[in-house]
Amino acid sequence: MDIATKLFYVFLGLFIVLNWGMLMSATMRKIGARIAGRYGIPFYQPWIDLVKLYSLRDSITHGVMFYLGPVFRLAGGLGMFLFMPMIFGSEYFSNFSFAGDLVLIMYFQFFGMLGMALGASEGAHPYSAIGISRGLSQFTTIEVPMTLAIISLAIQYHTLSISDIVAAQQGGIMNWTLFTNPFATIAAMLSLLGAFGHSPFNLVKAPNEIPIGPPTEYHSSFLGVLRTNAAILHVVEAVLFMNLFFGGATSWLELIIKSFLIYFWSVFVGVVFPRFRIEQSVQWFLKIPLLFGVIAIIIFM
Amino acid sequence: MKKQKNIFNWQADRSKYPEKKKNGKLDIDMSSGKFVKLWQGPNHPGITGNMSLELTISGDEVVEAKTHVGYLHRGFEKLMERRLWIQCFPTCVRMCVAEPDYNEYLLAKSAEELSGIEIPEMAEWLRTLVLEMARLQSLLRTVPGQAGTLSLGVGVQWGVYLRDLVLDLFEELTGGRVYHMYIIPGGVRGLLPDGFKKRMEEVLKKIDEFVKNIENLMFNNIVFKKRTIGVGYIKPSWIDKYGIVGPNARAAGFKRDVRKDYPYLKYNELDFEVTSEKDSDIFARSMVRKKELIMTIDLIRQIMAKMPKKGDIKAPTPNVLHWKIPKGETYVRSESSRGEYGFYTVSDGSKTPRRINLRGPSYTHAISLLERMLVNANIADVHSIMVSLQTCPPEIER
Amino acid sequence: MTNENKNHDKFLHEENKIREVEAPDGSIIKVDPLNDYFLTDRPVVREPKNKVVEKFLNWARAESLWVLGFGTGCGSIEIPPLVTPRFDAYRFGVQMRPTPRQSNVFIISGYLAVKTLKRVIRTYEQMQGPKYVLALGSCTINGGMYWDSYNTINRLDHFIPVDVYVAGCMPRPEALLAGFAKLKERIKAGRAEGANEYAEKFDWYKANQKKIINDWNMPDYNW
Amino acid sequence: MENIIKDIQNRFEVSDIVNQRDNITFVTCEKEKTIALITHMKKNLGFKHFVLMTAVDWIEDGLFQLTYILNNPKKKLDVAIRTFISRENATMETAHKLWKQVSTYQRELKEMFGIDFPGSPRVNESFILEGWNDIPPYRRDFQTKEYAEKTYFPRPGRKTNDPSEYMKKNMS
Amino acid sequence: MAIKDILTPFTAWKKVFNEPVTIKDPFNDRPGAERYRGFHKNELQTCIGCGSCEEICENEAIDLVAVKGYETKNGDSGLRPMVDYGRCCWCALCVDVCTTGSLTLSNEYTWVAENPDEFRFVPGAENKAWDKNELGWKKPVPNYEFYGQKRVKMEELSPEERDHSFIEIIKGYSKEQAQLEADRCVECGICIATCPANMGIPEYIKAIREDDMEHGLKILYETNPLPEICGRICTHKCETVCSVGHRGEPLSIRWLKRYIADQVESAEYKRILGTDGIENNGKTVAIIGSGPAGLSAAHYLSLMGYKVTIYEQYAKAGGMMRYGIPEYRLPYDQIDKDINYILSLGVNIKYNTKIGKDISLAELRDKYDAVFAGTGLHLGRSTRIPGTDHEHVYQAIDLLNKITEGKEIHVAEKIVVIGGGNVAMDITRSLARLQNQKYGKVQIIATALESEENLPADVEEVIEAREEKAIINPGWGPQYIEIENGKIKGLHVNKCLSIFDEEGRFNPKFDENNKNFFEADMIVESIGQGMDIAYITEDIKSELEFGPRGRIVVDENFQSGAKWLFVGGDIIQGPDVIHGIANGHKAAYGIDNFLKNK
Repeated sequence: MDIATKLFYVFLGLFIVLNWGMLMSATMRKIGARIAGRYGIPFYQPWIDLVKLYSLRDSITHGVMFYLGPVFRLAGGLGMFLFMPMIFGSEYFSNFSFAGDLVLIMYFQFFGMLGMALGASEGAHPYSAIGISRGLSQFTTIEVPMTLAIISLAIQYHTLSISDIVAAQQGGIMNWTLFTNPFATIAAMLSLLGAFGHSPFNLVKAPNEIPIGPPTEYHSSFLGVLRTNAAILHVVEAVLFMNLFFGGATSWLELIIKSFLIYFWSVFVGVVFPRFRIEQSVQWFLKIPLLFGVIAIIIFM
Repeated sequence: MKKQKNIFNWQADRSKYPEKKKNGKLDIDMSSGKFVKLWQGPNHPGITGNMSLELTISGDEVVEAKTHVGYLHRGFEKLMERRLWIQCFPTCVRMCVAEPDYNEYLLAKSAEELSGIEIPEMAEWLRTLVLEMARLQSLLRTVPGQAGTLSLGVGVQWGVYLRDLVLDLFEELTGGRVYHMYIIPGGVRGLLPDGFKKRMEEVLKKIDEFVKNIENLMFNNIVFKKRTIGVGYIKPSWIDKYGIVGPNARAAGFKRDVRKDYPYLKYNELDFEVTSEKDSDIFARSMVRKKELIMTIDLIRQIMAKMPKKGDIKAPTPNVLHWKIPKGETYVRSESSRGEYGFYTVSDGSKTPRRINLRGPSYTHAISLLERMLVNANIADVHSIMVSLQTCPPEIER
Repeated sequence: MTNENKNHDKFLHEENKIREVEAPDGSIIKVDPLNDYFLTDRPVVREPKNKVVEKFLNWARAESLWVLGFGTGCGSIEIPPLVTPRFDAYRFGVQMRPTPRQSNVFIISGYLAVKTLKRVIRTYEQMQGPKYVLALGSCTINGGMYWDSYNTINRLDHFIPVDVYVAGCMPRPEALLAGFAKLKERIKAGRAEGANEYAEKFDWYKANQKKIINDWNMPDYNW
Repeated sequence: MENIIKDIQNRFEVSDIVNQRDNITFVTCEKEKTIALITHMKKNLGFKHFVLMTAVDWIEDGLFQLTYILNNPKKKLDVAIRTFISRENATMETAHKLWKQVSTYQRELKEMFGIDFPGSPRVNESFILEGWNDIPPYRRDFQTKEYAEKTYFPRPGRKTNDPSEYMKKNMS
Repeated sequence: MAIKDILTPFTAWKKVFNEPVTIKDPFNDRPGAERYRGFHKNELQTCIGCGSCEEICENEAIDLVAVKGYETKNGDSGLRPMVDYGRCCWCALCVDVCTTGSLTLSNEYTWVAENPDEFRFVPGAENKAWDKNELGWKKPVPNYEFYGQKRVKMEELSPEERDHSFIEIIKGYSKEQAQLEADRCVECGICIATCPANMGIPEYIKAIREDDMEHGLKILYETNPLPEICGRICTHKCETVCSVGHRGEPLSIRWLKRYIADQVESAEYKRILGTDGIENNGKTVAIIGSGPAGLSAAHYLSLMGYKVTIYEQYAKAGGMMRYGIPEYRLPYDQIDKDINYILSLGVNIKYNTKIGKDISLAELRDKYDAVFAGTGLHLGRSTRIPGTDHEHVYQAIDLLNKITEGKEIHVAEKIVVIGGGNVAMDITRSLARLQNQKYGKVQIIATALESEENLPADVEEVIEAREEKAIINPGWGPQYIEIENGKIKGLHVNKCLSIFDEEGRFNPKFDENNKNFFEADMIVESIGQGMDIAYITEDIKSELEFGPRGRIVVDENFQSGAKWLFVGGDIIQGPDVIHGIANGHKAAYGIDNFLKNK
């Protein structure tokens, strides 16, 4: 396949992912609204919001890093997307996945947060600083159980290629990592709660405490970029977990259903729990998910 | 305070930070770089109303806190000095947005006491009902609101919905949704509409169910417990020292309730027990409020059962356009959902009050007490502490 | 003006020099942009460009109203019902945002004490245009209950441009929703140019603000 | 209640006793003895709860009345202590050492009435007002309506008619 | 850390399947409740523009403005409230205090506008969507009042106590009663313009509330130098327009006025009113007639420093007040109290001096700088039906005059009085008393053209007359007096259908089939009085202008065509005492102006 076709399909995939991401977040908000007993936003609200954000006339800036923050963040999301095989067995939608893509994706996951840190600090708002320091410390602790789970997977499947891991899970539901390596799955799924940033682990943004953390000073198109990224990131993150633990997807439909359910997991927990304080959440991640992660490794040692 | 002994819950002993100077004052040197000033409010979403906090933080910990108020100052006490007694009545209502009825009642009560007017029995019952409904609607917002500060928004949504239903009842009875302007010096402004009892019972049933749901969602919630138990502790010795009243005092084991201690209106004909808890932390205060919610529902049922069918709603008063109240002064109090709420009224015998001073519970809670409680608190806990005290800025600055 | 000031002035942009402006009551007020403004720069008028595109953008702006959660007065007690199940403003594209930078609708929910007015002005200036102001209740129109108070302003339109007024004391959530509907209509028609108006008549607004606010000191940020 | 009043009457020569209700009594005390009286009531008579403190401006007599309302939570009694101080250079001894919240009240009184309480913490900090440069607003000689009309641009175009004048004009 | 604490919160999820509780169409689904305090409505027809709403509004949100189509008239200022929704707080105090009950609030609550100036409107005058709304806040009923609706009852002698003597019936208010009654006043001022003398009614009522009689007296004397008299016999037009009367009973303004005057000793008057040592300006004015107009003019003129001389045809001053009104309504000592005070200001009075007989008008013209004529209506008018020339057909005015002078008059056993005005009532009740004294029973019938509802006499007069056992039988037109053997047998009457024709002229129509007959030995005519201006000689008459019904035309200062001659009182306006006072007052200023510019 020549590079042009490849790029075309990458962009097509990106387009689908972006739109699905926005639809998914709107749906989740509607589900949350239902529990409260209301209708919630219209399905198309995220798109309008995005257009609105890009079309604001004023946008003050605090310096170069302020510009680059959202760009880095977007780079993190796009990076994850670019190296993530979306549809198993599809030549067109496997993007630029390669043998060691899992490591690169783990890196990109963190990269966005670092970019945010740079941008937020340029914004010079103390809430941004508090938020980002919380974000970084929480993300660091999320990484630990998640990495343990992935190491366990690597040991289990003897590979660091996502495609290979997905391939290994084909042939029936009982082949999914969920059943073959439940402890790693649990460790990863618990740390996923932190990665998605719903309560009880949403103290990074904590809207009624440090409004709203890192993006406090971000607005107009900057915020538009951040929101675009969030839409992509949520899907890609869900796809990563789908690939690693839930047998990947062989079609877009399967991808949509699975990523929805994975994302829903965090909403499911998030709606009914308040948030932890930062040291509580750090302690929690270093306790339960870590324990499962260690067990997962020990089993496959 | 409960000690957490689990090794995973290890916490550094921060009590010696920041260092104190020899004279006992905190050694806060902003230029050292160890401290950051953090302003919260007035347009901060976590602040209860329009006020602001000036926090000096070191790490995640508050070392000094100052409350800034005055963003809502309208000079009520001054304005009422140039209004007729009857004109004070719509004015004073606005002193506390959350429960305006206590203002109406206290003004009416002061005026009646100073001029020696007895109000009809029916009006007394209706006043009691309205005050309890006011407490109900306020608690429906504040009980789940405690979890709301910790981003558990669902309970708030349910609560505010039910509060809306109570406001509908208010609208039927009084003609107003938020500012009811119902208790007028001399009586009240209307009888119960037809079928009111039935609709009230329907709403109360929904609230019963809500209490169960909120119990499951909030009070049996592990994260909520973790965030509130042992946090925001008020020493029992502070109660008198800081003038703490209402649920905040009751959560510390002090069974003080104006309704019981200084019965007014029809409260001595109603059957209720003063609620209390002993742990004196945020969780205990939440529990007290929840119990109070249950008690209020019960009280409203009792009132509805005992309410006479018919009766006068207003005692004859002098022509309100030139009502002169004899010289004198008095202090009347009532129990709002935040605690003792009182009016100190001075009349010089003219058509306008000489002075009306409001003693709001938030005045002490939100300033001296909050400033003390926030020291050594985590930034993340600042708002739950503030909300647990139920500070209401409009009544602080009036 | 002292010599020192004059020398100092030489290095300033025209719009940053100390100047005298006329207040609505005719009194002359000195404006020192470097000390009196919360903004780093004077706001500039940003004209809408392409008519067709602008129409589409205005539609998007109208359907996505992000409201700043700043309760300035009594009316703020009706904001929770507005965004909760009973009235659910979210379905009309009205959403709450916690920071002024991300909001474009400012609900002035009633009376403004002078101390709050200062914060309101600053918050308004922090918002990114196009921005809209929804004024609730009598207090913003002509002083309302507090017409004779020494600490509350009487009319809002002297201090920031207002798009839509909602009558009531306080307006019910339904009236507020009607206010939003009106605001949407106004935005779609391209009439909601408050930000540009503020930039155009900046000196006038500043003169009014300065007449009332005596103490312009503020911490670096305060919200 | 009677015993308490008798007790403080003997010790502090309070006058002007008004039993407003069964459980609340107003008494007047001399300025110099007030703090001692309050201290005595708190320490020895169980009046532990400080309800409020405020001032009333008797401009005709050139006096400020300071009212302290104390409450005995055990016996459920209130005693309000009035004390009169001169409006000129109004100063009063501070009571902030007895209760923590008193300093807040005193800050407000300083700002709103201009009554000074030397030694009270943060008493000179602005409390509610910001950038206020007129006389303290709660004083009776401060005219709020005139101030507001002068300062806050009331919306023009209002005018009203007095019915009797209007009728006289139209009917004669 | 119980596992329960982790799991129970998830029960919230069961709500996800519930139907949302949101109101689907928030703009239409929820009209305000029945009592909702929404936007203002006003029934402009009922509203009288009294301004109580403006008074009670703590936000000064209400202005009274002139509205097209509503003219100023008695009891209606022609103004209507305009509400400023930049001020209103929807407390509905304006509704609760509204004297007519015209102002209400609808249950509409949505009003959004881009232009803040729109929020000012006159409810009822501008078409608003909610004008038709039935629901909304109305004044709570019953027993919810902001001011007393019931009059404080005036204590009076019972019919048995009074019906045979001429002692005063009305006892007067005590202090408590007066203050209670005064408390009901809403100080709207609607009454002021209706009062011919434009008395400062709300202000003296306020003085009663504040128990400041001296201030009250000062107010009274500003416009009315005969408060004792007016406080008893004024026709109180003010009370008929009193705004409190729209939903309750009007204030008894007259009794309150009397209360003030009663409270002050006559010796105190000069001190209170500060009328000691008025400087004389050397000019002289003659006043003809010491009735209300003459006395009023004399009072104000002498305050201005004029030397005033009153010429009175009878032996005592007071004119109609003394000679026309029976003592039980207006005791002579009270007349004397007022008159003596006026005389004490230095007014000279010449009794028993009739102009045209004892001294001519031309003489006065030459002797004085100006002349004021307030000669009143002293000629009785006759119905001119057959039989009126009989000797036992009397004019009420003559009889009253004689009663006052203490002369013996003929009192028959059966009397018919023709007339329904106050004078008719006076003579009816006076004769009833005399019949009582003479025969121990009352047998007197008063009849009038006007029907019961339209009787010109005050309602309370009619009621009291009936209490005194006089029969009032209105609605009959007298046809002829049946005389048999030189003795009156009675009066034949026909039912009266209408009094005035389409053009408003006096042209009564009778029902020939509905006849009645009143037995009587004596008939008294009391259908009005005429003036006697014979003293105005032809040469002076030529200078004057005469209007319809022979009235002298005067300008607003009561100056007649002859510049030196001012005319006022019943011969110009009225007839009643308060017009006389007002005329005298205005004429005094007119004279002052005239003489200053001379």
